[in-house]
Amino acid sequence: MKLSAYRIATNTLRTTRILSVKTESPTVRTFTFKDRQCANAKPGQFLMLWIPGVDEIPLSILDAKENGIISVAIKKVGEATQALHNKKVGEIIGIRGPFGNSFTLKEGRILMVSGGTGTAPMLFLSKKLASRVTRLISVIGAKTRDELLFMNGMKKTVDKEKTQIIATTEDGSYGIKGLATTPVERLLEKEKFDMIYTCGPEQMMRKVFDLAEKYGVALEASLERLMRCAVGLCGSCVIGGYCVCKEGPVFTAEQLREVKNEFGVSKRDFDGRKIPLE
Amino acid sequence: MKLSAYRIATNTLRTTRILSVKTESPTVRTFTFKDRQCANAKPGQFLMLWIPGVDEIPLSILDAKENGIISVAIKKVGEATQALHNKKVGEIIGIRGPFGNSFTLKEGRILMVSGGTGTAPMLFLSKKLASRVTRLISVIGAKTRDELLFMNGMKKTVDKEKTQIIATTEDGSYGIKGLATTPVERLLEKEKFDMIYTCGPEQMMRKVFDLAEKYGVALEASLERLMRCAVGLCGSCVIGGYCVCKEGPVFTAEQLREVKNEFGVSKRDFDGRKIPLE
Amino acid sequence: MRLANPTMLASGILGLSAESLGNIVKGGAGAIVTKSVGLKPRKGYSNPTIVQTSCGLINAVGLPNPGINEFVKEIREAKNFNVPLIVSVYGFSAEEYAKVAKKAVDAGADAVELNVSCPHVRETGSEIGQNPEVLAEVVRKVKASVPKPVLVKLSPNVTDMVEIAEVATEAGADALTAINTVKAIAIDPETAMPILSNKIGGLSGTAIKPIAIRCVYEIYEHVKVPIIGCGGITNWQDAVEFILAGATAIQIGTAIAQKGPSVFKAVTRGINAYLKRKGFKSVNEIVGLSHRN
Amino acid sequence: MRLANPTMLASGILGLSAESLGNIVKGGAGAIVTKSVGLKPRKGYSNPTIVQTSCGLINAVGLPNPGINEFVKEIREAKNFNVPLIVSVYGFSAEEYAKVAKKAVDAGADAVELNVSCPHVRETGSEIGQNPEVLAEVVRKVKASVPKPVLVKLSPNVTDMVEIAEVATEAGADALTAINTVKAIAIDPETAMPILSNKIGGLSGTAIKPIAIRCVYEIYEHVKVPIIGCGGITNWQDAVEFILAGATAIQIGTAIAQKGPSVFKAVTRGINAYLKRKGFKSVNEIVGLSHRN
Ligand SMILES: Cc1cc2nc3c(=O)[nH]c(=O)nc-3n(C[C@H](O)[C@H](O)[C@H](O)COP(=O)(O)OP(=O)(O)OC[C@H]3O[C@@H](n4cnc5c(N)ncnc54)[C@H](O)[C@@H]3O)c2cc1C
Ligand SMILES: Cc1cc2nc3c(=O)[nH]c(=O)nc-3n(C[C@H](O)[C@H](O)[C@H](O)COP(=O)(O)OP(=O)(O)OC[C@H]3O[C@@H](n4cnc5c(N)ncnc54)[C@H](O)[C@@H]3O)c2cc1C
Ligand SMILES: Cc1cc2nc3c(=O)[nH]c(=O)nc-3n(C[C@H](O)[C@H](O)[C@H](O)COP(=O)(O)O)c2cc1C
Ligand SMILES: Cc1cc2nc3c(=O)[nH]c(=O)nc-3n(C[C@H](O)[C@H](O)[C@H](O)COP(=O)(O)O)c2cc1C
Ligand code: FES
Ligand code: FES
Repeated sequence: MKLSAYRIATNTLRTTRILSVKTESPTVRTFTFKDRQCANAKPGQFLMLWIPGVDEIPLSILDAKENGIISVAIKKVGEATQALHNKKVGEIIGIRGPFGNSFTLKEGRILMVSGGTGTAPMLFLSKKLASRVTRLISVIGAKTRDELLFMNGMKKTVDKEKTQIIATTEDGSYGIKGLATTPVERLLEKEKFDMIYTCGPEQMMRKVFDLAEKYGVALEASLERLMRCAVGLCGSCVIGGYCVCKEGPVFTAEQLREVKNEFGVSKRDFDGRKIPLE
Repeated sequence: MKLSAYRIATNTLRTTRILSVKTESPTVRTFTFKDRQCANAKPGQFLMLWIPGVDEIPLSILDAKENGIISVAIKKVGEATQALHNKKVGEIIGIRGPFGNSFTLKEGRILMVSGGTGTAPMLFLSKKLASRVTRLISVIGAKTRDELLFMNGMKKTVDKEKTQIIATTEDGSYGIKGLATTPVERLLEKEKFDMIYTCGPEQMMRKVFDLAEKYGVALEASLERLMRCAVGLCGSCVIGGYCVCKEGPVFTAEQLREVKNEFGVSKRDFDGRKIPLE
Repeated sequence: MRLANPTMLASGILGLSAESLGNIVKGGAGAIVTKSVGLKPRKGYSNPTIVQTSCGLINAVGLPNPGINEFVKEIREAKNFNVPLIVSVYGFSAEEYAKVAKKAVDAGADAVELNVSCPHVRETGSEIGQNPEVLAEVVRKVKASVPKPVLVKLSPNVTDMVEIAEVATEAGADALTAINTVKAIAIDPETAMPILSNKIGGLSGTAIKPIAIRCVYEIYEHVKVPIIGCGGITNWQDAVEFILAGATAIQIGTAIAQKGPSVFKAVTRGINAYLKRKGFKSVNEIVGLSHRN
Repeated sequence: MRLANPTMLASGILGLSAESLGNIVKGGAGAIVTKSVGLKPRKGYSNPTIVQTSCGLINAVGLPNPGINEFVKEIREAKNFNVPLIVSVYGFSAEEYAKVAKKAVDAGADAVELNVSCPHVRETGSEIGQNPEVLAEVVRKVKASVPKPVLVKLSPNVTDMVEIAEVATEAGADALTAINTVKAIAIDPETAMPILSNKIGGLSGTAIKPIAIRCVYEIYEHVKVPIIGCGGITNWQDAVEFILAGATAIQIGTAIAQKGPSVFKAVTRGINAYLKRKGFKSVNEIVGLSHRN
């Protein structure tokens, strides 16, 4: 256990202004802002974003440039995210982080499976992987065509020879009809992968995990749990014996095996009770 | 005003053990101990020495080696210094510091005038000056022969060609009979000096200062005042507008001119009242 | 109740799930204290619930917990670790404290710690611990309903620690924990807003250590029951300082964010090395030693 | 009493000599507060009187001062600096407070600040400020004997800040200073000894800032008189935080050890830049702004 893993210097709240807002889909917007402390954030890490007077919520880092320009993709699902969507360039938000571990950067043949805003860290990851991979297949799922996120970003990132992007929509309005998991088994049957990265709805990730286990492929999944402190104190984010904020949010297949009875099954509610994943 | 002047990192109290005790005279003993934070202390700087359960007192640093071996010379004058004299090798003391400014390191022709334990910083200073001076006269005063301090140390420090040590005793038992100031006017008449350094009883320093003014020689004197905080907060050590703990203990002739009506005349007592120097 | 070592987990830190408590035991804690549990489930406050200051944390989590009826599952699981399990209890009345304490003990708790010192939830916590009459009633009711040791966790936000400590012990407290967090606030200059959703919270961590040790020091001379020191402990020196002030054992909370659960092992090792170096055989020999003159 | 800027020297910092106070004025302070002065000379405690902690200082200097009869010399000299001069006053009875205050005002003090909050001297300081009846009597007696503003400096070592603040203002306080130091101790592990000769002292500096701001925040909604914020202020952000919590002016003490007297200029500049950037014309517009919702 390295001491550095427990540094909490980045836990100080600082305020910053929204530099740009971009509508990515009917429910998702990306926001950029400047924050030096996140400049070296890694794919998979998250930050706590304070919407003054409203809430503070965990968000995966979509991109972190060396000059400290940081972006996040936010899906409107409730009060906090709605309030954020209403924010304009120049308005003040607060930032803590970056928090948590990150995806390992594998070489070789890579499969990514993501759904919803789970594609955000995947895009970030694919940028860091670009030079190292020999093959990268990215399966991106959404309910409908206009909710498919970062297709263009992903295309631009890695060179066309090596990369293949597979879209799935539940209504079939684009790409393969079905869930993001639909093409995965076929891919695993056909090809050998060195690593599967996955981020998105937990039931989706659970399916991908089960398939990875079946086909014996290494996997890393980024989990979501209720976050309060984000520094491993309050215990709201636990899954099994792990704090998702600190020992996660990225978990390996080995770790997921340990928490099999919770992963994709249940989470802890605001009052700490275990409740089924909706 | 440089920020570094206001660093208080060395203000943390640490405890250490007495490594050696040496009797220098019937009333003075030198103590050594290890303290990393004082390793780079400069001549003129002082530390606060805690005698657990008794008191904490300011002491000039007599020597500071790079390996952190520090020494101080302590004259038995009251409860705290008596308690220290009773301490043996291995006993625990506390240290804060180093505090205050230091003597500037001049080149050329130097005159030192010291009395009592005021010779301690002079010895330390002469070590640092050794390689830079062309001439060094050190006048060391005491009541009697056996109270003359660091004569040998001083002799060893700078090479014989350049150095002259003049001892004075009030009873005439060694060297010149009289006060340390006795030979000073004669010296100033005869020779030109680039700097006078002085440390010792304040009335002595005041006389040296008056002579230096008369002969137009630069001077630095190390003052003593009641010390409590040693970091420029409590105000017990003030002379004029200066905190001796922070802007001193070493003062230049220019500064001493500003506080002429206090220097060698009065000090502040434990209750902050101005009282005449005894 | 015997501890393998004098370090304990502080309440509210990773204390809502048995598995997390298990990690703390693996980290070397001599005893574990759960998050404070009440009669009914509570969601706690909305975020921000925690904010860092220069040398501490302010939290106003708002006592989220699933309620004792749900929590007994975790108690049953956590009692299998081979260290004493202390369930922290709060209530909105003396009866509630007693009910929750009883259920906790029935489920296997080795002791209960009464949270009469949480500074950010109304009508419980420090509102009880600051009021001698109410405090005495709470302690008496709990004592009457559980056959296990009752620890009372004191608030530093009082005029007279000694008075409160005496009230608690006279009412039957078997031990005192000192201290809970110090009432504090943080305001963001850019938005001119208190940062915590509850505005006021409790300060923990290094900043409060000298205050916490003073509380232990003050009450040590006036009570006979063991005192458990808590507040800003990060290393063995801090722990020894508490013990010399009068603590028999110590609790660690905030430092876990920086040092992880192994902080308990590190602190225990440091205390043991200190005892050995100084020629003492056990922690008991140095409890309150700073009062010797 | 008008201040050139909202920064003031805190009592007890370099405040025993007019010349030192002059340096603080040169450093940019908008007002100066002297060391607390009593009726008779006091030598204070023997050393150690100060000890540094990780993020603050604990002091128990013991109110050394030459007594008001001697101190009037310094008052007469210090009143020549062109900023308000506030003399801090303590006493061992209401009569003493009143006598000292009168002599201070007669010598030229623009206001007095009643130290009813020093945590380390018996029968004065916080022993007065923690007791509503005694406090009210002290404030009333002083008010009756001086025609100048009377500030009351509050102790954080109380169960209910609001109660004490209300008692002080009802008794006639023209302004409240919050806060004095927080009762604390430091013990040295190697010698097992409390370090300060008085054992218990008062914690100041960064560590107490969130506590001090909370005190200001709590009392702001309950009193109409101006509040002067004090405790751990090092930079303009800290100062603004106090002002947003409800302070009309602020005092700086411990930070002078690191930053020197020019800390007052730096903080004032920072506050002004902040006001300008935010489109405010004066500090008054942002006093208590964090209470807006
Ligand atoms: C590590 C991590 C990374 C995330 N990354 C992203 C991202 O990149 N983009 C994105 O749009 N969303 C992301 N989320 C989810 C996002 O935090 C929630 O959508 C958001 O908190 C919802 O808040 P709300 O007030 O709008 O909705 P609410 O109506 O309050 O809540 C909707 C649901 O969001 C979840 N939620 C609410 N508050 C929190 C909280 N404090 N911590 C965790 N979950 C919470 C709960 O499951 C809740 O049921 C991430 C979550 C985690 C844990
Ligand atoms: C910068 C500085 C450097 C010094 N260097 C040396 C040194 O190298 N060797 C040495 O022997 N002495 C030195 N002294 C003097 C030494 O601090 C006193 O002799 C000592 O404090 C006396 O303490 P006591 O209890 O033995 O005597 P007491 O009987 O308590 O006091 C004797 C006199 O010592 C002075 N004194 C006492 N306490 C303090 C205090 N906290 N701060 C300042 N003065 C005090 C007072 O003038 C007092 O009247 C130095 C003093 C200062 C300010
Ligand atoms: C996030 C957090 C939650 C806490 N929850 C509780 C709680 O539920 N019950 C309780 O008695 N104390 C609670 N505390 C207080 C701690 O148990 C402890 O008394 C305090 O933090 C001081 O110790 P520390 O500085 O080691 O953290 C909590 C503290 C923190 C930081
Ligand atoms: C060395 C020292 C001496 C003090 N003396 C006094 C005093 O005489 N009267 C008083 O009211 N406050 C006194 N205080 C308290 C300060 O005025 C102030 O309230 C406290 O230190 C908090 O502010 P700070 O953190 O900016 O120092 C003293 C503080 C220190 C550090
Ligand atoms: S969010 Fe608090 S422990 Fe993870
Ligand atoms: S000793 Fe306190 S100001 Fe110098």
